[in-house]
Amino acid sequence: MVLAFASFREILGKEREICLVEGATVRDLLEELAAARPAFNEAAFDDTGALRDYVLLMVNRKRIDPILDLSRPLQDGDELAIFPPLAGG
Amino acid sequence: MVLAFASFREILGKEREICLVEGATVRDLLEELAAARPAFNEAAFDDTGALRDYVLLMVNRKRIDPILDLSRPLQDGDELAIFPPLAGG
Amino acid sequence: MIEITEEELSMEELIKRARSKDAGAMVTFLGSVRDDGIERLEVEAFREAALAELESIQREATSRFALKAVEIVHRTGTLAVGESIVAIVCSAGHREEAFSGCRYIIEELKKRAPLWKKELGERGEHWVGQDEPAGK
Amino acid sequence: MIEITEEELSMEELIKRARSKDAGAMVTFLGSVRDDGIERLEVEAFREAALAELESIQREATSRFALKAVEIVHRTGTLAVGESIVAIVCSAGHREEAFSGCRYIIEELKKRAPLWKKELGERGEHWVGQDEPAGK
Repeated sequence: MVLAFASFREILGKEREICLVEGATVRDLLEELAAARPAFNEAAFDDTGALRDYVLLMVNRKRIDPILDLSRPLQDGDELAIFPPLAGG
Repeated sequence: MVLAFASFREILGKEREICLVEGATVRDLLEELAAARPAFNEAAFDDTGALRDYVLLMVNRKRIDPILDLSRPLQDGDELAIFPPLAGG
Repeated sequence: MIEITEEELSMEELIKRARSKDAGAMVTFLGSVRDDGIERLEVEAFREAALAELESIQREATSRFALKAVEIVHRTGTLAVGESIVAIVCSAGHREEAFSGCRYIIEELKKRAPLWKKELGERGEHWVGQDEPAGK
Repeated sequence: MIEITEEELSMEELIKRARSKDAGAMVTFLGSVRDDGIERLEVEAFREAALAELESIQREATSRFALKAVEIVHRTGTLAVGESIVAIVCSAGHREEAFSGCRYIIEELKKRAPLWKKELGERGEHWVGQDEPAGK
């Protein structure tokens, strides 16, 4: 299950189920979304294919590191949340 | 006019008019009150005749220094307020 | 608005008065009689001098922290445990100023406003802040 | 109590809930939509994650500042200028803890709670805190 919030909800919709091959990682899922939605590709990745700074991620409601944890494999039933920085000040 | 608050009100009453000779100072007025009311004498002055630390004074609603300003002469119509430390913490 | 009153105070009313469209943040302080083994509190004010001092404090806080509105109410008279003693409401553009303004006002009020509290309970009577009993 | 709600919030109600006889001090924070050339604000929450984060923040503040009670309400949905967005009420034995606890909660909420705000007005739309428009 992918949940998207704020500007990413506007691109991806609030939630969607995605079927992945076994062993697929967070990065695989993000690239699948980018392939399906050019607007998400542009919003989430820079020209070199690196994830932009303002893409924040949670797996099962725990923040993950958008650099170190991209290679984390996803399990059946995992919930990935994609969102921009919090409202802040 | 003498106004007294809190513990000093309990001894002196809330307000009273006092007639003083011309040129009388704040100290003269306090001593007059002490002479009339032994409880005030005990509350306001220590054994050496010095004003106790917790006697605070205002003349015409302005704080005066209980050491330096005791020699200040009072004018007709002046209002002296006598009170203990403020409620604080 | 600044008030010294025997009446109960309404936070809702104070908050309503302090609201404005340019105030993004409002901080309030409410002090109440704490159950410290006392039965009630008597609050006494040198009313005219206290109002003047609270007005000075309000002016200082307003200019120092760019406050949009300040409300201060202090009660006098006999108050039971749990009853409100003092309420302060500060509104400002942002939360930093609203917090600092509200804190400044309560600290200065405690230091400077001619107000006294007598605690009454099983252990007897006691004027708060006065260590040596005056003439007792 | 912690709430994320589309409904209007009542400070009076929150203050009533946070009152207790051992709480001598209560500090509240109320954040509202500021008239910054915007017409309205849309607030979106990742509701379950935000509730869990607010509960963590509440627990941290309660133990760090010995708070007696904490109330947090955050609104979501479309809010007009002047409407309340978030209310926090902290009670404690003394004012130092009540101020520090309330300040801690609003700062951590802003940093950590998954909540987003979109400003809408004459100048268009803008997600607060996001400098680069995502895909626009």
